[in-house]
Amino acid sequence: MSLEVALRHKLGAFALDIAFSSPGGLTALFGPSGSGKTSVIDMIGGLMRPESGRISTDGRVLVDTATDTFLPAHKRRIGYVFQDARLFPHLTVRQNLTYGRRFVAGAERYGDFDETVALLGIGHLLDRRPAKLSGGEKQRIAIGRALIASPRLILMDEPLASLDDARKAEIVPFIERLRDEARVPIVYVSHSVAEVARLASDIVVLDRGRVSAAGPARDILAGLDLLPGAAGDEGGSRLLLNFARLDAQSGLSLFQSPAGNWHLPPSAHRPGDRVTVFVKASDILLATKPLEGISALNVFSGRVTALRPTRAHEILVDLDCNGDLLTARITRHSAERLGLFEGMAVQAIVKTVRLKES
Amino acid sequence: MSLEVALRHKLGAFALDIAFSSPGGLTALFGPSGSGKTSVIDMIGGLMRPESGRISTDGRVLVDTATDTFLPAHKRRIGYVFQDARLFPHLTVRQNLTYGRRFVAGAERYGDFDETVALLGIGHLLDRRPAKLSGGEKQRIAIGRALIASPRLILMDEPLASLDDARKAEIVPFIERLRDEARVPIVYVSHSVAEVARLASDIVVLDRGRVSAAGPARDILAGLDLLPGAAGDEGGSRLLLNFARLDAQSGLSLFQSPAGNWHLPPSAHRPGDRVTVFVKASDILLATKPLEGISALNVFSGRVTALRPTRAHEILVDLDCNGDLLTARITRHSAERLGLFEGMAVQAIVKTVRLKES
Amino acid sequence: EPVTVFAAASLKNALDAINESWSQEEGRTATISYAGSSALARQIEEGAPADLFISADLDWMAYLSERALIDTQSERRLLGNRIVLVAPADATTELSIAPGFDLAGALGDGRLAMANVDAVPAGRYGKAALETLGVWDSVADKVAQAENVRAALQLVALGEAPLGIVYQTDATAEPDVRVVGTFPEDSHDPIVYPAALTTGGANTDAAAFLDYLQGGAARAIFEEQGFTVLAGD
Amino acid sequence: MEWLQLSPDEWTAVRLSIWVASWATAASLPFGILVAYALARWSFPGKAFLNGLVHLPLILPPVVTGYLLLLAFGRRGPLGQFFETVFGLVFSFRWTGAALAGAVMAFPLMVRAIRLSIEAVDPRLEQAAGTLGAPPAFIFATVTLPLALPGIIAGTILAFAKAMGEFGATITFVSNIPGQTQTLPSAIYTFTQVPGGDAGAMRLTLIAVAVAMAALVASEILARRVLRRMEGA
Amino acid sequence: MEWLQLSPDEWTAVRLSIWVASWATAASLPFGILVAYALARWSFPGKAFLNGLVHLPLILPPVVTGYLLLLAFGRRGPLGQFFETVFGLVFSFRWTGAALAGAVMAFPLMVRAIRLSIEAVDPRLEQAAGTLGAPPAFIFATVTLPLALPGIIAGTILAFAKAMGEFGATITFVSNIPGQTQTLPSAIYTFTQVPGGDAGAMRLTLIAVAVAMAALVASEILARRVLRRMEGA
Ligand SMILES: Nc1ncnc2c1ncn2[C@@H]1O[C@H](COP(=O)(O)OP(=O)(O)OP(=O)(O)O)[C@@H](O)[C@H]1O
Ligand SMILES: Nc1ncnc2c1ncn2[C@@H]1O[C@H](COP(=O)(O)OP(=O)(O)OP(=O)(O)O)[C@@H](O)[C@H]1O
Ligand SMILES: [Mg+2]
Ligand SMILES: [Mg+2]
Repeated sequence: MSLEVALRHKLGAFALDIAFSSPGGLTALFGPSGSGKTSVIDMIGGLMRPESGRISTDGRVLVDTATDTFLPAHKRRIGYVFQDARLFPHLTVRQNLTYGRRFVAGAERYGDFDETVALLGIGHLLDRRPAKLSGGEKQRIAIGRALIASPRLILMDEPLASLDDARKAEIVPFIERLRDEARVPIVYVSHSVAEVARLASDIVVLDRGRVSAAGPARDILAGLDLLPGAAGDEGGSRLLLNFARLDAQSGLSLFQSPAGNWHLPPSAHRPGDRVTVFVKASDILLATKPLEGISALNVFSGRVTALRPTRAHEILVDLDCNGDLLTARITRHSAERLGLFEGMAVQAIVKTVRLKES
Repeated sequence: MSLEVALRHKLGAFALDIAFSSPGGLTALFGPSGSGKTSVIDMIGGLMRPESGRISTDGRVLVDTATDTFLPAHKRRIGYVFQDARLFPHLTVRQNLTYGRRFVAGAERYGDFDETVALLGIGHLLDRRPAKLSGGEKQRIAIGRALIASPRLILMDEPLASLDDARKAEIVPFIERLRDEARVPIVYVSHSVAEVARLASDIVVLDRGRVSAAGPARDILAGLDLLPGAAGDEGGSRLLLNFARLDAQSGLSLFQSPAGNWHLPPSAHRPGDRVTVFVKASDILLATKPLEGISALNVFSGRVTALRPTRAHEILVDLDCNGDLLTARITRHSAERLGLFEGMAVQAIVKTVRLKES
Repeated sequence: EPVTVFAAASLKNALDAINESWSQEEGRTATISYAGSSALARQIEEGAPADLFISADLDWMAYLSERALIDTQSERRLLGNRIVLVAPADATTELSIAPGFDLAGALGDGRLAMANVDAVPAGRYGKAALETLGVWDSVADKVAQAENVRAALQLVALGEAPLGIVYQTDATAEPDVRVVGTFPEDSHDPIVYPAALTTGGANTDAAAFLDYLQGGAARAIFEEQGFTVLAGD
Repeated sequence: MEWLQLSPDEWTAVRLSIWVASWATAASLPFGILVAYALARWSFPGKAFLNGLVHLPLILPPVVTGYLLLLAFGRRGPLGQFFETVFGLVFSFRWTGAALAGAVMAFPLMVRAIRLSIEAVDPRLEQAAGTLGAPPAFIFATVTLPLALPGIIAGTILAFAKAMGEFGATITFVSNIPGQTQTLPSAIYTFTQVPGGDAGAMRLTLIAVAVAMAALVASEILARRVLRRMEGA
Repeated sequence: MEWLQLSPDEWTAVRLSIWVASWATAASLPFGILVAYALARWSFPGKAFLNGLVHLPLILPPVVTGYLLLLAFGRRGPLGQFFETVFGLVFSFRWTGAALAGAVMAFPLMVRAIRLSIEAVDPRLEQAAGTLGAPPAFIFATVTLPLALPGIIAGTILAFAKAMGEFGATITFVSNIPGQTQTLPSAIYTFTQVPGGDAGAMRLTLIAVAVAMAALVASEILARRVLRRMEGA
């Protein structure tokens, strides 16, 4: 389930020179507008031919300019969700959705029609044609069309950009399931760090046609400064939690990790289930002594392992809470006021309502 | 600078029945995918003719089906940023940008070409044609094209959806300036509560073709439950602050409001400047007694004015901090643990890094 | 001012040569517009700037004379022609044209190429001759009617049709066909090319050209092309 | 309205014309689509030549086209012999030949219209179909073709109308045999060549116009329906 | 190559043909665009009728079209008199008439091609131009027209090629007067009507083909350049 990409290509004045490999899971391509994200997945998808380079999945070579290999798009079994939906205007929504299905042997099908339709909330549109659908409706159908074709590699180009938060919140878990259960590698282009943080197992950061950072999501998200511009605001840490129980009294889900006990919004799990949470660095409040009478339910004792200055007025504080590694972002002013130093014992405090499972 | 809209229209099985008025400024149309947002601004822009209804700005009637009035699009002086960019493929970027300029008398021009181009970061694209631009590049040009035409009413349909956070952060202040300085009313469609919260002076919430809530942004954002679905996560309060000084030592901007002193990321202001900040309900931590040794710099004393249960496990806590009204969202469990009641004195705590001017 | 002549297209070779010698001898020229007689007649009717009309048959001349568009004084029967039965040059068909001759048998399942038998003069003459000889009914179903007599000739020359009826003038000039026989002159109306000045024509040289056409130089050229010269001094 | 009544021969010509034009259109449509697609989407050596060849019948005088057809597809022509021995298909003096002539003459119009509408199909939709696993032929049949349908309909009907009106090449190639190759235009032509034939020509012209108009209107309605379907609901 | 040498008259015919076809195309282009736009984007009573009228020359035998033109635009025809008195424009038996005939015959081809490409222009781009303040005529000139340019080029060249090749209507309407109305196809026709004219016909045909092909190739290159410009850089 791996993907290896190495590409060089010139597009007018724009030069693309990219190499990364992904061990499977969901690889996010992240970078500012015009950095080459769409071009890269066009080449993975077989819509563009790189001037030189090689792309392979699980040893299957899709392109290799050295041996003049070029597998045409329709033999790649990719599901491509385009930045513009590109629905077939002459077909009904239903026909659009099932278009790719016939090319997949029954045994290899995994994108169930009814389930996908229900999830995307497009059941009432099945007999319409795309022209007069709203922007978000089109995009949902484009997602469905790619998934129902049960591809072996999924390419998604900002699939959620035109969806409202509620709809996003419904679809994101679906993409997670796809990543985890169907074991289909996904290459996911997004501007949204929140999405990337939640979904990505690996992140490739592009900048003006080059890879400026690449690696497991955990590392990239923690190395916040690597993310360009305002995206840094969204960085944080990802932790693995064990489900303990649904607390009858508070109505909250209780989890455990080396750091201690976690309170999260309610969710259906069985004891022992493991989930990940993403804790935004800017959501962590630090305190130098135990606090009382505060509304926040998640308080962990830890030790400062590093102080990393970031923008002019801010600083990143790496914490080790009994083995769980967290990063907090606070003002330098606060850090000075609190007299933080490496090795100092502190409390990390997070509000329950700011936490979400992923 | 007002806009009055009252419309009824049927689109297949979808029925639109909308009425709202806006006193000018930026009116956000907010609602889930397929709720009719694009249809409404199409009618304001003159691209669709409502079956019945009336639209007027400042008393100038754009449509009135009762008197069979219909001002064609090109006489409305609107700037429409479409959900799909709709650039002219045969014209260069420069020609696209200046297309509407010739129809505006010199005296009425306000959208400066060079400034707009610089702001949108599209200077290097001016001589290219749209076909091979990236998605975000196209959208930036579409924004520029509408603004350079110096319209008297701006319609924007998810203008920032395909832009990365860094670019968004650059463009948002520009839209704010437009709203505040050029005094051009803007109707702004967006899914993003963060954007709406920052930009909107008024909000109209649409749901399945009807207005489910409408009014000044302050009221709508505070009445979080009115916002559909997950959008509620993004609700909060807006406050007016007076700039005091840039603190040399901490590097932070200091502001004042009735509630007390605020620390915000550094910014260029003159003493006495007034800015608004949007404080997300989920960013406020409550404490029943004064705290010490915490990293958060903004701590305000206030009184609970109302406790409003929202989703199963959460509660909204309205606070009056010496006249400033804030709303916090915490778990019910915390509220019970802290024994909150109406009239109780509490501390509201917000991290500086979670605050942004708007 | 050159004289404008409207002439049947089949006269092109002869008239071009005569025009050249006329201009060499007299220093005057004619501009000649060649087309089908029907088109030319209709154009004269609609006010075409023709000074002289030379038709391939009498009917279209009569059509104009009824409408007083030609100077009947000047009308004369200029040329005559014969119709012949032709076969491809490499064919061995032997047939003598006589009343009741076995044309149908000679055709076998082939076609008899003729110009349009209702509309085109060569076709009409051919049909009349076959009727006179009493064989029309037996071959009527086997006739392939071409747009004009040249096209009929072409069908025979290419071997598409084993036999065809065309003008002698065409047949003698075409190496790919062989004349099988000539139709008796009394088996059809006389084949006549009439000429006349138009009433609308103002060019005084037109009469001179008409005269020249009947002169010795013209006669030699016409006869070289296979025409019978009917009018002359 | 009595003068509108048709003789049996004329009825035959009307029926034959429709038959011939229908075959000409139907049989050339697949080739038309293929050639249009090749011209629109491929680049290959000789493309300019192919394009020129397709347009040739438009440029050449129809009589020349007919003559070339005669040379190639006649009884002794190389292609004519090929089709006769291989497929048992004879063109000369048959309605099949008339259909061939109509098809050749109409081909440039058909190809142009189809090519324009194939060029207007967004290639990114074809790409999208490719990523869904569809092989090129399937993409062509399910994406390109349906999206080009309005142009294909336009091209087909244009070709039909042209084939209905075709005359010069047809009569040169297969002559004018009532009941077999005498199409409506040939019959009209015959009338125009004789004095007094105007009424007959007018009558048949009206019929030709009526038939072609009916086809045109039908195509408009069809194309609009196709378009409306694509625009949504 | 000696047989390829042209006589002065033939040179005149070549020049005249190009001149006439250029005028026919240029003068009908604005009307072609207007009619195509009306058919593509408006709905009005009589639209089907207009559409039929435009296609009429395609359906009618050219001889009939030519005859109708003669009746309407001849010296005595109502339209002919109108144009003469109002604009001082005379068609009958002038090159202007040949241009008119060519334009009429080529009009359906021109309109079809332009219409198809106007229909392919995304109306949402026109809407976008409207929101920027552009009045309809400006939108048409700056958005619709440039986007339809490939089709307009195709239609124009198609019309030019057709006008170059037009013969039946031209010779019927304005006759075949050397130096005035004798176009290349008329000259070719004349050659086919006399024995021994084949070489001459062939020679002129090659020239006609060469000119039209040059135009076609030029249009292809032009259209491709326009398309490439739109695709980007
Ligand atoms: N011509 C039509 N016929 C039938 N239904 C239509 C038509 N036009 C629009 N609709 C429907 O009307 C609804 C509103 O569409 P609209 O584009 O206004 O939504 P929107 O709020 O802009 O959505 P999005 O956020 O996804 O862009 C959609 O459900 C759409 O499918
Ligand atoms: N054919 C071309 N000629 C010249 N430049 C090109 C061409 N195609 C793409 N580009 C440029 O290459 C760059 C990368 O484009 P790409 O679409 O891959 O960006 P992206 O990262 O997907 O951006 P976005 O987030 O805005 O969609 C852009 O600056 C674009 O303008
Ligand atoms: Mg992109
Ligand atoms: Mg919309």
